[in-house]
Amino acid sequence: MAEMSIAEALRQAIREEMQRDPRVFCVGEDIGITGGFGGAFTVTLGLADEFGHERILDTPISEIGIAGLAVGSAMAGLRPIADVQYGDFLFCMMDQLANQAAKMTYMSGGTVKVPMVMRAPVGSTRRGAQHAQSLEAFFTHVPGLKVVAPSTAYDAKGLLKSAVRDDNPVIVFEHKLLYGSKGPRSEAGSVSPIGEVPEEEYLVPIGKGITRREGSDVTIVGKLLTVYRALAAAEKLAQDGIQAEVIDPRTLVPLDKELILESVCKTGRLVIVEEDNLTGGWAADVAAIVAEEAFFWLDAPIKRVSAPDTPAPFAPVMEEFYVPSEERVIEAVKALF
Amino acid sequence: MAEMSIAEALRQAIREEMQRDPRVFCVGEDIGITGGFGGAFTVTLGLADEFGHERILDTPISEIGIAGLAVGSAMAGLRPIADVQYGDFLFCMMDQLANQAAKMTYMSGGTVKVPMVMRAPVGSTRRGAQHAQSLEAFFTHVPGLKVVAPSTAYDAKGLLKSAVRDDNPVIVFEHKLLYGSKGPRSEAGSVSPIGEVPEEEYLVPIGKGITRREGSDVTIVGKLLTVYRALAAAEKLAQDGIQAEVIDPRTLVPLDKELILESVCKTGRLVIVEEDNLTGGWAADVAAIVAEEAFFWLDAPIKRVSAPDTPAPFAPVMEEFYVPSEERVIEAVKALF
Amino acid sequence: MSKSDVPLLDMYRTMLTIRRFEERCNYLFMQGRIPSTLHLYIGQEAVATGICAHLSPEDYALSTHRPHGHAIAKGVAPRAIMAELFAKSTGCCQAKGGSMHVGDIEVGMVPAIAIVGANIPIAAGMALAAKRLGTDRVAVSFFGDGAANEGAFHEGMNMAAIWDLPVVYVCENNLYAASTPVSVAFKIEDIADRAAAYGIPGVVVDGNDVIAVHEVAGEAIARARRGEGPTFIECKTYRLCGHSRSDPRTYRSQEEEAEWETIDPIPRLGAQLKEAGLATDEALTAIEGEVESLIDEAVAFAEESPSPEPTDTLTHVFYTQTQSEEG
Amino acid sequence: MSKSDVPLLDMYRTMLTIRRFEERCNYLFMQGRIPSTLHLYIGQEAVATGICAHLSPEDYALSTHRPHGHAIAKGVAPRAIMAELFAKSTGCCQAKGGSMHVGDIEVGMVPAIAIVGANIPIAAGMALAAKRLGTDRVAVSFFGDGAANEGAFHEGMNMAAIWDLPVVYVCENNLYAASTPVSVAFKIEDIADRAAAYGIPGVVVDGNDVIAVHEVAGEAIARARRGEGPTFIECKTYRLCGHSRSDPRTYRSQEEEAEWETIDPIPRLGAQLKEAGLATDEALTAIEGEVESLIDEAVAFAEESPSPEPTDTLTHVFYTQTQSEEG
Ligand SMILES: Cc1ncc(C[n+]2csc(CCOP(=O)(O)OP(=O)(O)O)c2C)c(N)n1
Ligand SMILES: Cc1ncc(C[n+]2csc(CCOP(=O)(O)OP(=O)(O)O)c2C)c(N)n1
Ligand SMILES: [Mg+2]
Ligand SMILES: [Mg+2]
Repeated sequence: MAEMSIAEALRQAIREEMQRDPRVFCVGEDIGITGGFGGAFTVTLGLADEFGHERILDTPISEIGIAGLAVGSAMAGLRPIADVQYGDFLFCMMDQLANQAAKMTYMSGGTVKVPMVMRAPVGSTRRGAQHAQSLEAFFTHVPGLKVVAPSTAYDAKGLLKSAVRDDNPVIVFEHKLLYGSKGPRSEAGSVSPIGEVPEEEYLVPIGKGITRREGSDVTIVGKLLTVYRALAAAEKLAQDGIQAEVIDPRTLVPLDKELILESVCKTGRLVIVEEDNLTGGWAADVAAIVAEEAFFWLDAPIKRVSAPDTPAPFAPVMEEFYVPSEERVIEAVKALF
Repeated sequence: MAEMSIAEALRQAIREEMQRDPRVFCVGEDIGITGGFGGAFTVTLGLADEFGHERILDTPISEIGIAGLAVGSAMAGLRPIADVQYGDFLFCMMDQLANQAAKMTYMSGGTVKVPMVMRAPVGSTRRGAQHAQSLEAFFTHVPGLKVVAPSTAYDAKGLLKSAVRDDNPVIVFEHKLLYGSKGPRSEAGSVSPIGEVPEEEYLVPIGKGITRREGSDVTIVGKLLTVYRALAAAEKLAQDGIQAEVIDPRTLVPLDKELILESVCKTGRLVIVEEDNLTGGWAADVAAIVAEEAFFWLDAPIKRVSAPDTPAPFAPVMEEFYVPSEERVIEAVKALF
Repeated sequence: MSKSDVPLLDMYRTMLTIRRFEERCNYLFMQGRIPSTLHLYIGQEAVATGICAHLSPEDYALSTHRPHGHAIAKGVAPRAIMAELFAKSTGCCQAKGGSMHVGDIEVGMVPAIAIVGANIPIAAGMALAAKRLGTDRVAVSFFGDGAANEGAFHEGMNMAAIWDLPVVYVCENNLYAASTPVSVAFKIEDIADRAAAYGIPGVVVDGNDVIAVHEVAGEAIARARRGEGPTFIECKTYRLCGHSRSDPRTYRSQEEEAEWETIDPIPRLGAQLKEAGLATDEALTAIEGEVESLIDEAVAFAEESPSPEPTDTLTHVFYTQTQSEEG
Repeated sequence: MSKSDVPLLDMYRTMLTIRRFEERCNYLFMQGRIPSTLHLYIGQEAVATGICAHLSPEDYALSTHRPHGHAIAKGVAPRAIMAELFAKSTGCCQAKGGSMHVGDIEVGMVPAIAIVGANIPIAAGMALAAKRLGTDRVAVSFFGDGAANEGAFHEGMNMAAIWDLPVVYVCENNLYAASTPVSVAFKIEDIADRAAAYGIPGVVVDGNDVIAVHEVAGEAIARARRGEGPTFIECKTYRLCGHSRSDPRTYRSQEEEAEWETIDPIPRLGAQLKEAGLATDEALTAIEGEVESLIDEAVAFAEESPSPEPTDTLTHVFYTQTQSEEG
């Protein structure tokens, strides 16, 4: 086992897949320039030295172009790993993702495939409203896209490798405070989990969630950063005699809803924690599924702990209010008893 | 009272607002060309004769440009009513709507306003996956945007007028099968409600829902086309002794959630019907709100009747399967008893 | 390529096939036997035909909301297109796509993309793959004058240019985007002048002259195959029909239409063929007859084919290996 | 405008204010007293200064992720910018915006837009309003070389062109978009050549020469005010600092940096002023002193100002009449 950050794990995944399959390549802004950044959060740092600039392809600032290039090259036999510097810029390429990548296989009657990966960093990090959003719900709502959201180094590596091998477009959401990158790109308030990653090759299958902590009294579902908020809350709650089960779905589409439903059937209570805005967030969908499929097992209302319905504010004191805190999770859970 | 279609009601609203306020203008593709279509669904037909081509401004095919023009002109003192020919093209202008229009007031600390309207036709009408989507959930999830979805001529006129007068960006979703436009633009399968509209001026306030049918046994929430599916289902259900209350929120943001909650507290059962895809749809949010705030009044699981998680298929037989039918609503309701 | 290598009779047949196919579609549509809407290519056949004459099934063509002509010229079976329009399971997209998405990747015709301009960066991507995989494939992106004002046009063209990708951009300037004349949407005369913004060659050609189109296309495609990068070809042409469905075309004058009728590309090539002694009236009539039978057969096939099941809606959201051979 | 009308000393003061303001920001940032990230404008001051010297508070300026220089040149109070960077309630955006969104609509500085290229169609919209409302206001859109490859650039420029809108597009070509050199992103030499694609004039100017910038800006703005439409101005310049935060700048050579240091616009204007006898060393030193006090005062103001309350997060999502006077 090697210890590494999520940024390192993602880099390893890319390296291994590029070594394995010559069709795999990376495309994005500032990802491979010599002497440059290796992408906005260092994930591709050094890879151009190893694979050359043709396979770590630096682009103009052209998000429609990047996504379109990914769609086209995927249809014609390559396996692109594209990225945006901040998830917020996905809106600039939304047509290519939602109307083209997601629908091509369907519109062609299943004859055309689009095996592409789009990586996008999300989360609020004191840069103001246009560099802060959690975009997951916009993409879980587009049939034809798969969506993953790893919160550990192990999952980041295993899921990205699976994404590259998948024959469908996969959006990979990465949280800026979880990269754990050192040096110039480390973020204030970073959680930076360092995790164990096996030496030998492995994949994490798309579509399988994981129980991060077992408990019998309440189910807390989190993703990305909020997995850590949920785990911290669970520890505190345990001191008050409440045993929380913490579930990290890891993949959002297709969702491992059985894992969530089974847990709720056991605990009878559900709190969903996400950094995204409340209205229309991914948490709403989890709540709706449970309210339909596990209704008779519920002992209490379903609670969502989300960001309020505001753009992300700049000031750190407001950002702390905006991003769901451990305290808000604890409060929500306690309100159910 | 005059009888008219939704297309006519929208046209009247635009005409009256343009007469009232010289700052109001329309901008979009093919909206005012002499001898042309009056927009994709005739809503602006004839208005250029009345107001001139400067105020019914035909644009190149440039959705980013249209939205950007709307944002900028709104910030600088005009009141644009912009449109897209099909809601699906909103993805092409998503950055301007979600990152610029929605966030400008917030980012400026409340000092800048963006009083713009964006009209978008939605709904599946046998044109295939790129001209069929229901986009509401993508925009109800963006804080800073208001979202309305009128289903009658009365509401269409009154809400559009309120939208034009609102100091914030308002997205107006219109359903293609409800326009009721005659002649070349009428649609196969059109519901085309003709409604009464008062002679005198009136507004429908943004944020107020309406109960379309009273009932005591189950609450059915619909919007746009599915209001009609819900009403038809309710009539049939009444024959079986089930009295359904049908609620049309009319505005999606800000949502009149009290109306829904009160109804559910009365009936104890909730079915939400929408044409959009199941996962991450607007219905999920309604379900989540009720599962949190009216949990103890619920006697049965919350059901969503939505399109499946697929792009819209072309063939009419598949489209009929895709768009929620009266039968599916009836089935969902009956499953709750 | 010397003049004698120009496949004039084949091109005549292709243009006629497109024309008769669409006339039949229009008739069937008016009769209510085809659902939805149609964007016909009538009048522009020389463009698809002159360009695709250079392409093999290995090459890619990308199209728009108006794709029937490109699909036929690129080699998609007319019966498969017709069955798609009839919403039958045997359609080239199994009735999932419809008129605006016809295609068949087996012959290099990408299911058409109905978002104006969106195929332009995708074509760059396909060309990138062609290059990286060491093939000599090219990608041809067809789009309208209207598409040249989309952001996707700008970003895609620039990428194709900076990496010298083997792609040919074919702008079919038919003077209108729906009802909007080019003079409303552009301050420049020739859209081909935009090529200079990306540092690539831009060419204007008479899009109603299939021989001229064929010639400039030959150069552009050869250039692409040689690895010298993209070319922008603007074909000046005209649709001799409405934009879609029952468009009354009241935004343009009958004089203008009549003028363009006189240079309808199909009779024009017919006359040239006869003048050059390359075909007799009888030969052309014989082609006409063959084309008619082909269309009859396509319609019969479409009519006899089964409709999909309602639950077929649920398939093909994701690609599964078994749907098609793959390594 | 005759040479003597050129406000050279004012421009010197403005450039110096921007420079000293940002040097101080950088220092405070390194000390951890300013959160987040900063994109500094050091080296490019002549552009914002030369252009904004022509603008009144009624005119609009639109900026990017790198907005401090534009904001100062357009007349936003340095203390309000500094307070924003310190995340204080007295900040020009009440600490809602941060470094990338500074602005003050009261002086025509639109809160900056950090999505590259996005301000370009918005500027067209503001210019449209200026025209329709019968004012002689102009809108100036500042953006980088990188932005010229965004779809928003293309669509916005074309709209401004076809409607002859009173807008000036100022492309600050500082040779890099983050780490990416223009040679990677463009096949053409001068970005100004893209103006031809829209049928508008394109001008290249030495962006480190405030007098030259001022001159071409004067013409472009006068043209816009006369109703003759937009001009595209490409200013060749260089940022004498990293892209953001602690960028080690290892993607460019020290020789290149050193060369550009020699034409730093501020000492360059200083020397010209002295040469022309328009200022003495003492006068320039006096300006330096005044500027320092201004910055000191701004920092003091920012430090003393209160932080927002956590729940202030919830305000300003929607505009309410009472927040500002309106008719
Ligand atoms: C992004 C986008 N905007 C608008 C439309 C609606 N639309 C379909 S065809 C068309 C006109 C296209 O004009 P042009 O590109 O010149 O092609 P033509 O129809 O003339 O072949 C428009 C506006 C669309 N399909 N996609
Ligand atoms: C749409 C979009 N894509 C990417 C970014 C990330 N980004 C911020 S600044 C920058 C480089 C901008 O280069 P340029 O336009 O030349 O401006 P400069 O930084 O040189 O002033 C990039 C890529 C962004 N903010 N917006
Ligand atoms: Mg056209
Ligand atoms: Mg730059």
